[in-house]
Amino acid sequence: MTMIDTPITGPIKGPEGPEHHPDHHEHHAHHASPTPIGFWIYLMSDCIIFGTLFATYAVLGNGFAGGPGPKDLFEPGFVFIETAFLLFSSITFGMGMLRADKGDVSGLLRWLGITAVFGLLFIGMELYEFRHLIHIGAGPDRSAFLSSFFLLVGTHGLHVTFGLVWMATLAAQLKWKGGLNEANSRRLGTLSMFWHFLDLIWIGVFSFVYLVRLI
Amino acid sequence: MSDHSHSSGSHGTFGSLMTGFGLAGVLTLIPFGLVMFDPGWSRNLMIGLIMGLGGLQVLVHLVYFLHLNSSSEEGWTLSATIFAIVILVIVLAGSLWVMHNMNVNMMPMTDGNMGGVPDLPAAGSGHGGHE
Amino acid sequence: MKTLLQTVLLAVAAAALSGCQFDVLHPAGWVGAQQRDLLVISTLLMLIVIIPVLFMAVYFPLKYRADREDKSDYEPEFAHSNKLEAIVWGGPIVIILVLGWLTWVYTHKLDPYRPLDVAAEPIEVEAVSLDWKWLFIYPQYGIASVNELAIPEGRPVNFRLTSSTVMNTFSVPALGGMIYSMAGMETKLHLIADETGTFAGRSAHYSGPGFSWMTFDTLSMEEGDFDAWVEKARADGAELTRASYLELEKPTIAEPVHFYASVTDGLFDRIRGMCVEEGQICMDQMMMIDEQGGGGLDGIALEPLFEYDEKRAVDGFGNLLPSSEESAQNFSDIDDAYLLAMLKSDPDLLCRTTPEQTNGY
Amino acid sequence: MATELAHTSPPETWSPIFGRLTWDWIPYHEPILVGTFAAIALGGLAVLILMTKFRLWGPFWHDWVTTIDHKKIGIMYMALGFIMFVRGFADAIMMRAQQAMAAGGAEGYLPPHHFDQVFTAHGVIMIFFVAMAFITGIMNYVMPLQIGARDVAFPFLNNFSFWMTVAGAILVNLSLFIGEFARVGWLAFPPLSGASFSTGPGMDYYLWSLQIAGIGTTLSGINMVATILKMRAPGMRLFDMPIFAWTTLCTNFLIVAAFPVLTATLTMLTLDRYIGTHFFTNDMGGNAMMYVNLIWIWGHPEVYILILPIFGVFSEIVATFSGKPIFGYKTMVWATACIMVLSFVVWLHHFFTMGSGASVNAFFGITTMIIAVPTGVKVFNWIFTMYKGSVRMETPMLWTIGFIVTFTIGGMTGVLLAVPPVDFQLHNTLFLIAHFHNVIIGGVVFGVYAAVSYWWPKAFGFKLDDTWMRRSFWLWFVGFYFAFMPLYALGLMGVTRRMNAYMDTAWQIYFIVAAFGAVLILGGIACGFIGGFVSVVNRKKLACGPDPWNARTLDWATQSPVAPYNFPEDVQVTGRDMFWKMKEQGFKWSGHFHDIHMPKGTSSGIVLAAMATVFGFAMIWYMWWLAIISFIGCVAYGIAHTFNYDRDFYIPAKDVEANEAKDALA
Repeated sequence: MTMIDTPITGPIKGPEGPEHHPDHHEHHAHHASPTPIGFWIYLMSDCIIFGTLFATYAVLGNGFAGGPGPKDLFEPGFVFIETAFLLFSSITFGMGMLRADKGDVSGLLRWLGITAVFGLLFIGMELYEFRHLIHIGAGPDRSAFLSSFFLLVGTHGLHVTFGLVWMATLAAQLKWKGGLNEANSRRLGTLSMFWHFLDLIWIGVFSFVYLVRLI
Repeated sequence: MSDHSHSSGSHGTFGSLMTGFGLAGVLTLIPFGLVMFDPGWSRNLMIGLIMGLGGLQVLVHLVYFLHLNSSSEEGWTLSATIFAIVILVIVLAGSLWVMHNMNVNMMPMTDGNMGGVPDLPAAGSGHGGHE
Repeated sequence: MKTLLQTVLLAVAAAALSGCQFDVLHPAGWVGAQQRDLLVISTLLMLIVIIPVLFMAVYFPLKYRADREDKSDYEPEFAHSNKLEAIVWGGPIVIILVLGWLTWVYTHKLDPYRPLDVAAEPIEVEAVSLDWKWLFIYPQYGIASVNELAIPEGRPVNFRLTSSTVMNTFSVPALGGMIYSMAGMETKLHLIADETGTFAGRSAHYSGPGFSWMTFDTLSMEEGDFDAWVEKARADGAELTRASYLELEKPTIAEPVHFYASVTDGLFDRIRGMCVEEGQICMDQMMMIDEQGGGGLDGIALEPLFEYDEKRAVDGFGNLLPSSEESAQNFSDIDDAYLLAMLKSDPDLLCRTTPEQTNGY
Repeated sequence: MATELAHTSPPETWSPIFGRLTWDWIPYHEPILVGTFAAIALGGLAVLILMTKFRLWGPFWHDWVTTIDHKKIGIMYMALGFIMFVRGFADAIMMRAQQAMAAGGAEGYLPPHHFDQVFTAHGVIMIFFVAMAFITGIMNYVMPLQIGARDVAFPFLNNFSFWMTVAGAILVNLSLFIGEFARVGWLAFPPLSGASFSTGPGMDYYLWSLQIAGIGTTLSGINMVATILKMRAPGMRLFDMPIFAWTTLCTNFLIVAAFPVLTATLTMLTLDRYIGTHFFTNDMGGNAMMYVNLIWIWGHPEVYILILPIFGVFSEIVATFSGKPIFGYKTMVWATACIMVLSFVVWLHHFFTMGSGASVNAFFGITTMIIAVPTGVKVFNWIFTMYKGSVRMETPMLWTIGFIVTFTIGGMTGVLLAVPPVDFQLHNTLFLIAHFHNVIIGGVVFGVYAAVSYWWPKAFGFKLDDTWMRRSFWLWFVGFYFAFMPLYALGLMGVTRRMNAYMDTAWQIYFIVAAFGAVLILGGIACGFIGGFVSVVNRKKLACGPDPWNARTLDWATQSPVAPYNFPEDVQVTGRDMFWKMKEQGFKWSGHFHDIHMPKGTSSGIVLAAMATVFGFAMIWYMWWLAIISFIGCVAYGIAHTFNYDRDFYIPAKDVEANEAKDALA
């Protein structure tokens, strides 16, 4: 063990001075906010949920039980438009973040609105596809392939829906609860991560669930 | 380990956003184009291309949209991501390997074809577990 | 307290000495003996580390206790030693290397799927775990028995196993090894009895309310006795047809031993394929269709041909529940669609699955 | 011909309001359950009366239920763990009694329908609501103190995680008196756990309680990882952290990586049961082996999630009571990290006998053995920490020696089971049961007792009664060997687990000895509780200062019991075993205290968890209207919660000063 040659108590870094206002500081003034890394770790664990569903789709994806397979059910053009909507929504969210960096709340809200529209279009298309499949009898109870398809794509859709609810909530908070204050900025940052993450998962979905099975 | 102060530029710039958009767009168009306008290449090549381009696009998203780099949060985001990828690979590859092996051993058809798309009709390729 | 402890200890010692019931340690077959040897070798290998560890774990706290008289050997800063750490990592690594090598060799040698290298002619047994009993079919003799397994001593036994509903594990510890039996799937096991005797067999995987009684006696016999046992089955037994199998399949607990004098050809394959019932498509056929890319949109209506579990639902006490759907009636409705789907597949498949073949083997 | 099936389950009916819940599902004809219910109801009533009489409801609500203080949440986790431990142990005693009786045609006193629920509940409760609650509690209490933090990274989330765990525990216990629990074994393999072969609500209780508790566990994992990464005291590098903080970090990485797999897997099983999907059915392309594969991908890391923090506990204890730093600190850290990663590549060893090929089996067998190396290194390091030390045999140390001996034996039988051909003989036998109790009791349970007796003075300011705690140890230790050595023997006879009755009367004596061991353990548990009670009564006499064990890490630099703000000022960390250095330097707080910024308590956690409980109950009983309302309620309340921006307050510097002065006087 080394000898101790540095003082043990460092400079006191607790909250101090009149300029310190509770609303603008984290619980622990000397630490950077743990939220970004915490949320990132949440995203990683969510990623593993999706990984499990992908693995299930990979293993059970050929269990058609004499029913229809991907080529009978999937339409690449349709998936392409869905993909485009989601990618656009990622870009528009990015535009909103650039506005936020400039402190422009109304610009941010405008871009969030456009993002939400793309998100809703995506969800609408997905619901349409599900309704159609169930209508022709190719619902999740028809075969293991369809079970794993519905679960994987549906879980992604649920995440997007949740993201939309979050976006609406945050928009309300930005408008009426202090604009881009510390808490709202932090939430905007995490929502941005969440939204881009969903686009990232969708890359796996359109490649692995749809395209590869259509060759 | 050094302390990094985060500039407000952690959300990227317009330029980086558009670069990401352009790359992501191209990497989306190619696989869809491959499937919709079949160039008649071999199946394995097509699968490899689609998955490879998908992987590439994941990287594009991580870098340009999620701003993943080795310095954010003292490198912990990157470490956490690598850990998650390792676990994902284990779960995916491990499950496929284990399940393939068990299906080969146990399913009535001896050449179970897990994880991919059915091959061309495997005429008489062993049905039933009789030996 | 002390006398009570002594009594118990004596009882344990007495029980342990009556060694013959330790089936795993005194197996009656080659496979079990090999597994026992491996168990003993591994234990001894590990004891090389374990014994010093146990000794040090008790000796050090006594030797270095705080109230010892001579504390000159107390080194409050001693927390690192390259030499010790090399031993600490090296010792276990060497042992695990040896053990890993043994594992690799023995796992391949004792793979349950691997037929035994014995000159004698093997006896084939098709074992089915039912709710909650075992059915053993002897294809070479055309007989079957329930909850009793007879095998001739010294001849390898090749098991093919499947299950009618839930997972079970076939286990005869005196012979060695166990393996799961699962519906719609087939596992294999190769055992041999080197001694005559009666050995306990059972399901080793919990499978529902009748699980505890899912036992059977394994009778290892001289060749002549075995022939007599076969004759007895032929004389006492009923016929095992698809219809009587479906009767037998219904859940019962503690089913007594009984025999079947004849067995419909290919019954085991149908059990494994979950298609004993009329109008069901077998698993192998289904997998064929799926390998061609499925049955297409027309195949959607074929659903009842593949349904199995719902008709076998049981309640918490093991009673069969009335099934909600009548599949046979649906079957006639979709007969044409079925044929259509089959026609889309290749001719090889078609000739295997004409309606006659689906309805009668 | 065969035995008549005497009983039937209540008929499946459904009404719009009560779903499938009918009077038939209330087990008023089962004397054991009625008796239990009466005892719990009377006990509960007594508690209610006493709390009202002493006006404890207010403090209970403000100081405990709504608290976001990691220390109080940690203590509540421990309380939950001990309550559920009593329940789980009652199940264990029932099983031991049944198996000691039901030999040679005797039926015992538990019919299969009941017995099968008992062993399932025992496993589920002991793993998810006892062991998990204990380790989460210890990590919650100790880790932030060890890294010199004021609280965890997300204090509200911590409160929410706890109450979600409680929600799961409540659902499991409700199944005792309303309906039934699952009869499938603790991992619920389909097809047995599927819609056709597990009808009734038992399996649904299993699924919803684990899902709801699982949310809590995952969030708590994220929380603690973020805490360690971001909240360390100034100057503390990762390699300055105590070993326990390291094991906490690795454990929570494992939680974050493994629990999502459980969530996804149970979701699939839920869908199979509720909407007729075909993930794990026999028919329609489903594959039950996939469930077994996935559940063990979670299940094996889970074992290490339980044991790693306990390794940390023993590392702290052995260093403190040997008067030396832990031997081979870096080796210890790397061994932990190795175990963390390796635990993800061994899962197949739980189903060698399912029929994988020889190469797959051998691969997973060998990876399993490789884990024994870092684990063995840890054992050596503990031993060498005592070597040339000054070992004080206080109770925590007693548990530690008991642990090293017991765990080593359990580790050895574990490696045996990792050899596939040996496992072919011993899989699912009582040998396996003996093995994992050998590591879980010898490891986790001994570790929890050690941790409680070690950190109790920190939490409450007085030591535990030495005599009773020593009694508890010896009864546990001896009881363990009596209870589980016979099971090893039975396993070598090929006796299978989960048997309600058996014909071979030669086995009975072993089961009787095992039951006797269980009674000794019961004595150990009783002594522990008596010890706790006696200590509380004699707390004045047992009172101790902030550092009763002459410990080495920062958690002991605080007051005992720890003030809400943990440390009156930031500690500048300069190396390992920081508190030891501080003592060597004659450290004193500066005395110039400042206002301390703290998060406020909130009732949101318990409200959300209460609604989640209602949602789970409604789903179990198919009360769709209630499920919809409670789900919408959860979402709406969650959103409303985010509109509350008033979440913090300051502890004035003069309060801190007064508090610290009081400590100096005492």
